Amino acid sequence: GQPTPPSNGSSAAESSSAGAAVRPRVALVMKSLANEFFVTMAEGAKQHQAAHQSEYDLIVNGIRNETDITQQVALVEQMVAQGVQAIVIAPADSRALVPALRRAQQHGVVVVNIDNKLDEATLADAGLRVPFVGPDNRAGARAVGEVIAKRLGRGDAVAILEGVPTAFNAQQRRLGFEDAMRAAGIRVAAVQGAQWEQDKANTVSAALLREHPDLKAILASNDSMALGAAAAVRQSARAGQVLVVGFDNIAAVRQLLDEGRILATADQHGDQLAVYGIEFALRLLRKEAAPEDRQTPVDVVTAR
Amino acid sequence: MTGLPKRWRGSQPSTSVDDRAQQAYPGMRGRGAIRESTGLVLVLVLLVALFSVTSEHFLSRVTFTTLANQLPALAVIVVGMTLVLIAGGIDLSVGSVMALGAAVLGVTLTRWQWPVPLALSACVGVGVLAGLVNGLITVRWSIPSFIVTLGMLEIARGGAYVATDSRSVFVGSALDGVGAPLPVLGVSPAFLVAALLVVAGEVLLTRTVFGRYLVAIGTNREAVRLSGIAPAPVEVAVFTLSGALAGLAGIFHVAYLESVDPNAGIGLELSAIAAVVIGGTSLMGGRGSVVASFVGVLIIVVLQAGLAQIGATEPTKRIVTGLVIITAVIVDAWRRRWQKNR
Amino acid sequence: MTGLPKRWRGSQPSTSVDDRAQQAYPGMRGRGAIRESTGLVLVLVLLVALFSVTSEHFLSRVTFTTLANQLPALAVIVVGMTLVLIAGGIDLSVGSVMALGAAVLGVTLTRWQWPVPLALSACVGVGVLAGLVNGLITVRWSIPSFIVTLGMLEIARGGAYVATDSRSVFVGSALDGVGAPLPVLGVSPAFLVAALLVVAGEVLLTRTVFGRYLVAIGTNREAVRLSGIAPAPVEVAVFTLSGALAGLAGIFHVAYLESVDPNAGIGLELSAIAAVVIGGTSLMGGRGSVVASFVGVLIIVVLQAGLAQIGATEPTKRIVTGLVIITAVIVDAWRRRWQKNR
Amino acid sequence: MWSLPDNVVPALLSLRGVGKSYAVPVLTGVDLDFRAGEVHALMGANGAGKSTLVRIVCGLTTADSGAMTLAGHPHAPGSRRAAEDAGVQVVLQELDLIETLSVAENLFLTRLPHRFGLLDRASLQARASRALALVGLEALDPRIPVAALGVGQRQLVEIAAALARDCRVLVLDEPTAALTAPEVERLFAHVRQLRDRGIAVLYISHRMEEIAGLADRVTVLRDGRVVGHGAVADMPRDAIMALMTGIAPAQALPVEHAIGDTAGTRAAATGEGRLRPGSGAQGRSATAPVALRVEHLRCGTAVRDVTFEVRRGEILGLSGLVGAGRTETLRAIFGADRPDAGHISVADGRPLRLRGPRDAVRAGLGMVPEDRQAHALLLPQSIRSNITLATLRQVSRARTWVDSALERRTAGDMATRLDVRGPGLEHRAEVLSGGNQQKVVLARWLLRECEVLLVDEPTRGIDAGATLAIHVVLRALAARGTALVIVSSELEELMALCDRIVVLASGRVTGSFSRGEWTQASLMAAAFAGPGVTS
Ligand SMILES: Nc1ncnc2c1ncn2[C@@H]1O[C@H](COP(=O)(O)OP(=O)(O)OP(=O)(O)O)[C@@H](O)[C@H]1O
Ligand SMILES: Nc1ncnc2c1ncn2[C@@H]1O[C@H](COP(=O)(O)OP(=O)(O)OP(=O)(O)O)[C@@H](O)[C@H]1O
Ligand SMILES: O[C@@H]1[C@H](O)[C@H](O)CO[C@H]1O
Ligand SMILES: [Mg+2]
Ligand SMILES: [Mg+2]
Repeated sequence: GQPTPPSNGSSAAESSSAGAAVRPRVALVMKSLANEFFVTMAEGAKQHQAAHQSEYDLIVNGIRNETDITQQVALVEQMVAQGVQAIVIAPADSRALVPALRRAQQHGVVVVNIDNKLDEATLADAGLRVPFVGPDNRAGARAVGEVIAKRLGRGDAVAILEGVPTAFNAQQRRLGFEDAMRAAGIRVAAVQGAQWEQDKANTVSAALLREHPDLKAILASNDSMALGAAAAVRQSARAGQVLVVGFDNIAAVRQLLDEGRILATADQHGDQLAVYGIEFALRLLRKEAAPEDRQTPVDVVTAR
Repeated sequence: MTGLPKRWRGSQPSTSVDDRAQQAYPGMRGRGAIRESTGLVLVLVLLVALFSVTSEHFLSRVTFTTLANQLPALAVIVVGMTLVLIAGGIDLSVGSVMALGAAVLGVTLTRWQWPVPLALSACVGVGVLAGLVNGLITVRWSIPSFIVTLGMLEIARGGAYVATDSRSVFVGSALDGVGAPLPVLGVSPAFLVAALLVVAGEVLLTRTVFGRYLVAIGTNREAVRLSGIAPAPVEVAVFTLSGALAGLAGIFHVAYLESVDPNAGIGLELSAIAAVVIGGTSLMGGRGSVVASFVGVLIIVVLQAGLAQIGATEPTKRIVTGLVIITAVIVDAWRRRWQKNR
Repeated sequence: MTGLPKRWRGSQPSTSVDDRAQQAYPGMRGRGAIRESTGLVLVLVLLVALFSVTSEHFLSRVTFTTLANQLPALAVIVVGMTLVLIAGGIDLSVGSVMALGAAVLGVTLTRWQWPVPLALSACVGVGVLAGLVNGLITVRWSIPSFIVTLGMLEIARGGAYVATDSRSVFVGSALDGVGAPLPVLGVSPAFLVAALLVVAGEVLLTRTVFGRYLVAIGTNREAVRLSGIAPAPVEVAVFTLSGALAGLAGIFHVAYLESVDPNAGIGLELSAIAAVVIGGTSLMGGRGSVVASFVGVLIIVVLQAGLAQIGATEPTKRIVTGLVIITAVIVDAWRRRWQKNR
Repeated sequence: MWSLPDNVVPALLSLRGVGKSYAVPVLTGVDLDFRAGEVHALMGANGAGKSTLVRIVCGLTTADSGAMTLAGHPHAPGSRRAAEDAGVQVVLQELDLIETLSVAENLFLTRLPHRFGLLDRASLQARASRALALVGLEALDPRIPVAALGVGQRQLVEIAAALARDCRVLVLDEPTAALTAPEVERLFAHVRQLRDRGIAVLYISHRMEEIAGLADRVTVLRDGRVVGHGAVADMPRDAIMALMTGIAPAQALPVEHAIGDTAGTRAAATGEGRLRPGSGAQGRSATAPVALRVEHLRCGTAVRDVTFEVRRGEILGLSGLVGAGRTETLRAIFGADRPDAGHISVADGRPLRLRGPRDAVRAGLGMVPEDRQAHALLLPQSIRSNITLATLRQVSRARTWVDSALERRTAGDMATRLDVRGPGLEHRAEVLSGGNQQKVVLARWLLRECEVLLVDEPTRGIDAGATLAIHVVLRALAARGTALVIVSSELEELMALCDRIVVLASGRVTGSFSRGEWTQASLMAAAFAGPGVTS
């Protein structure tokens, strides 16, 4: 339908009877809804919609696990079949989602990319432009890494736990950590993947601790993995001697931060991330904005 | 008759077997298999009805063509899985083999610039190879196919990572001839091929010597062996077939995604086995139907799509999916009993 | 179990009468089961040797105590899985039920501030309940336990998400009495309990009436029924036991990680079944050993730890894991044959 | 009414108007009385309903109509357990032991001795040894799994299980089908003891001579109805035969009437066919070319040194005691087990290299195994597909596409020729009575037209009429030039059927006799001979 003219919520609420027909429907497509980060994101979006009921309808969906790209593509297609006006997506893979999103654009659906940036080259190949609304993961990770660097000396050894390697933000965080370490002259003794998951991170961290008795810190690319690493540190009987950092600032790490078992994490304001994306999509629908990338804030969080 | 002393009077002259040859035997003749799965079809219809009520946009041509274009990969894998299970085996490697096939397809197409037909053959070829290895090891050392194919699950996944360097590969429109919807029909050639293969699978199972051997082996392998039929080649063949179909699924998958995802098909084996078992095929072998498995696929796919369309939360999705899977099988069991008692 | 009609009697790959006489008979005589698994122990020793060579830090007390403290959850789940498989069933829900138990534990401990013993009972209680439902549905409608427990896999996972609001819950040191390593030994009480349960499971299987009924039902359910023993209560009991052990695994998991992860145990059912099958338990029921399954667990855990320790890349990990799983079973098959031909 | 005079002694177990139907009526208005201290034989052709009656009595199925009383109280057991508690013990026709459990555990499955839930192994073993001694298996280690036992030993274990328990009524459904003479004699001695202790024994067998030797009273069933009843002395063999088949002796046809048209059944009515000399091809077979030659065959521990040859058109019997290695010899020849040493050659003298039964079948061999349910039948599949299993390619177009019309016709013809009785070609093989299942397996191999057919216990559990029918079939096969090797635990059967009998003991040949040379005594002597003795 025709996008409604710009309004600041109150006026649209009055024309709700007619509004039902013209109220745009926005689909939020995320990664694993089993990950706290996205649960927070979904809640932020739902609250926003509740406060702006007259402006848009919201359908929230996620996939079963971080790597089920097929299901995410299927979700995009179903949302197009549904006839939504906009899709706000946190892609599970930076390349594989591009064709489905192109098809969506071809159907006139407005697409906004949040959280994990789509691959520039692939977008160019497919000949489409998708605005990215999200943080600079590399900078965020570098900032977290710098907290660690201050506590360590030159030549100390650290290990990095990587997320799903096909995700752009996973790659960026790894690079950010490496930047910080290089700058401080700290040695990265090992980089291993743990798929963003707590269990895997635990097994891998336990092994790293055994293999590298000189390890001074573990830099986890998200907090789920940081939790797994912290447990491994405790079990290794080197508690207090090995520092851990994470990324996301989920509720579960707060106490660990206070106890000093996790030194720092990055808050990328997950609850607002989708909201930024949705607001941007609505503005695009109303033709108020041009499809450009928008950077959102990341803040380092340490013990209170 | 009445003149005879009582003790001489038999009941009905007992009939010899062939007099009653007309009685139906499930799954062997005609559309038996399809008639058998009416309970499942009922569940499917109920699901569609339910989602049509809860979401105003569900009951539309677009929804169904979208679904049709999503399911070919799962559908062909399920054809192979049905046959393997009927023969008393199991193939856990299908998801990984699909990913490996897809990876090979992606690499040969984009990096090595092979012509499309050659790349497609390589993809299926990899599936054939994986299936052959599954079959040969299973048969040669008579170890459970569960273990062999679990090993292959890991190995093929590793292979897919190696081939793609653990990165997704963008393929573009090279395979649009397979995956893009056809103008008037709205469904893709992949769907048509998958539908054809479901029918072919059912024909293979019920009308060919090979299919009958599969059923026989799954029922009593030793009896088959002692009848002078070597079960091993049949078993190797069915694993190879399953591998080939997983490779084909790789093509469909790439055509659909326009890119290669080395993580594709994780956990697909469970969905496939679930579809087959919902369709009434026995995990112990000896009994089953390809068409009924396909109905199982439809139930799973419609359920997923419907839940996404109404925007159900993740916990709701999980719980509803669980309940529907169990209910479908209970309804089917009821229907069979009801039909038997008529 | 029910509804997984036991393959007809001929199904056991029947060798000559003579071969059959030679087959060692696990579980009737002495430490038969343990002697049976020497092939596997060999594989385990080889693995340890290999990793000791490739990594200078592998062969150390620390490695073994950390491994010992990682495995209790998997080990107790495997005890239940072994018994269920021997009885001819399967339990796919263990991973999710573990997560659900953990979720309940986390919520009752942190949000509702229940005393620890009560929270622990709630965790196991949830497992018992899930297992009971699995058993009752399987038996009541005689539908395959594969389907019922697959449904439960989804439902319990959904439940875990609901209970935790899909968030990890940090529990802290409340369960250190379970999970923290003991001063001198270096291993946690959880490990000791798990080890005890493995032994208890083997005793249950080989020395109790219940265990013998499990074997009998898994071998020939119909014959058991004909002999006047009702299989249903035994089956319900074994599923309930498996659920209870999954609940217990939830405790171990939380105690070890000090936090509740609603995603815990995804795919755990496959690892558990793999360990059991590596240990030589038949997926068709009727044959198996809890101790051998535990050796299977050790193989899997050592392999994972060793690969991580040498810093293997993900593809390498996958491929090596696959090869080791297959090789372990082949070696075991060889050993049996070799022993037989002596 | 025939049943009235029996009321002198009150019945322990009575059936009144018992009826049962599956697809068709299987039992109709059966009235029967079993008295304490009597062995009551139940006779009837395959499929007459004997086992169904047994299942009703022991609580495995319920009758559709009628009632039973046990010692004056209503007897309506809801399960086998209930029947056992009421004092009814039964040995079922089909072997139903749990292969993975030990002999001891099988013997006492429903009452395993335990203390606080833990098995009392010592007491279990002691009791098991005592039970096994009852059937002459005192040498058997009760701790070995049943999977290690042969059919004969399994049968004995099942009998031991029933004998070891106290009961008022003992039901034996074809307990001797897999046993040889010495075991049968031991069993009978025990049954007589039980009878003298006042137990009512219901005994089912197709072996006429056993009935005469053991039973006090005979009831004949035909098509689910009681058609005759009386003291065994008043029921001569001919009369029983006539009752079973429903054909008066005068109507009988000559025995040798080709394979088809239920000749055997009719021949049975004459009661004579059984004792007629063997194949008409006797003269020919002595000079006919050798069809199968076995030299110094060794396989496992059961077959140590076996040498013999069979000519085209010859019927060779393999005799011996349970465990002598007859079954294993057949399996080794057929490639079912891999022989350790020895030579096997067929018609043209070429040595056979068998990698498995498929090679054997390609070389013109066929084998009807001893345990039909475990090793031959696809129980849940149709009778039709069971019959055509070995010849599926021959009823297919281009050896690939099964021609279902042709398949049905082929299977139907063969079923008619062998007079397979049951609900219909498309029904599951498992609903057939034991004898008819055996015919289905034979039908499979008849279709295959082998040059050498190995038959293990061809008539185990088959009624007298069908036995004759099968004998006629086997003779006709021989007459057409097929070489037959037959293993049977019934000497009488071998003596009636064979041109030559080779006796095995402990896996070695201990005697070889041509027709006319043998006597029952000489065959038994060879069977008991120690290894190495040859005649
Ligand atoms: N579950 C069943 N369903 C259908 N028909 C059955 C079933 N059980 C038995 N029958 C039929 O009932 C008839 C009687 O079978 P039963 O086993 O009682 O015969 P029997 O007298 O014991 O024969 P045999 O001497 O061969 O053992 C047979 O025709 C058989 O096919
Ligand atoms: N004590 C024992 N322990 C293990 N196996 C035994 C034992 N006694 C006998 N057997 C096996 O069981 C077989 C006996 O089989 P079964 O009872 O079927 O005899 P059968 O088949 O009638 O005789 P045959 O072997 O002559 O055909 C023996 O050949 C042997 O292989
Ligand atoms: O940014 C998010 C979070 O860090 C999450 O933990 C994993 O997926 C990423 O995309
Ligand atoms: Mg019978
Ligand atoms: Mg024998």
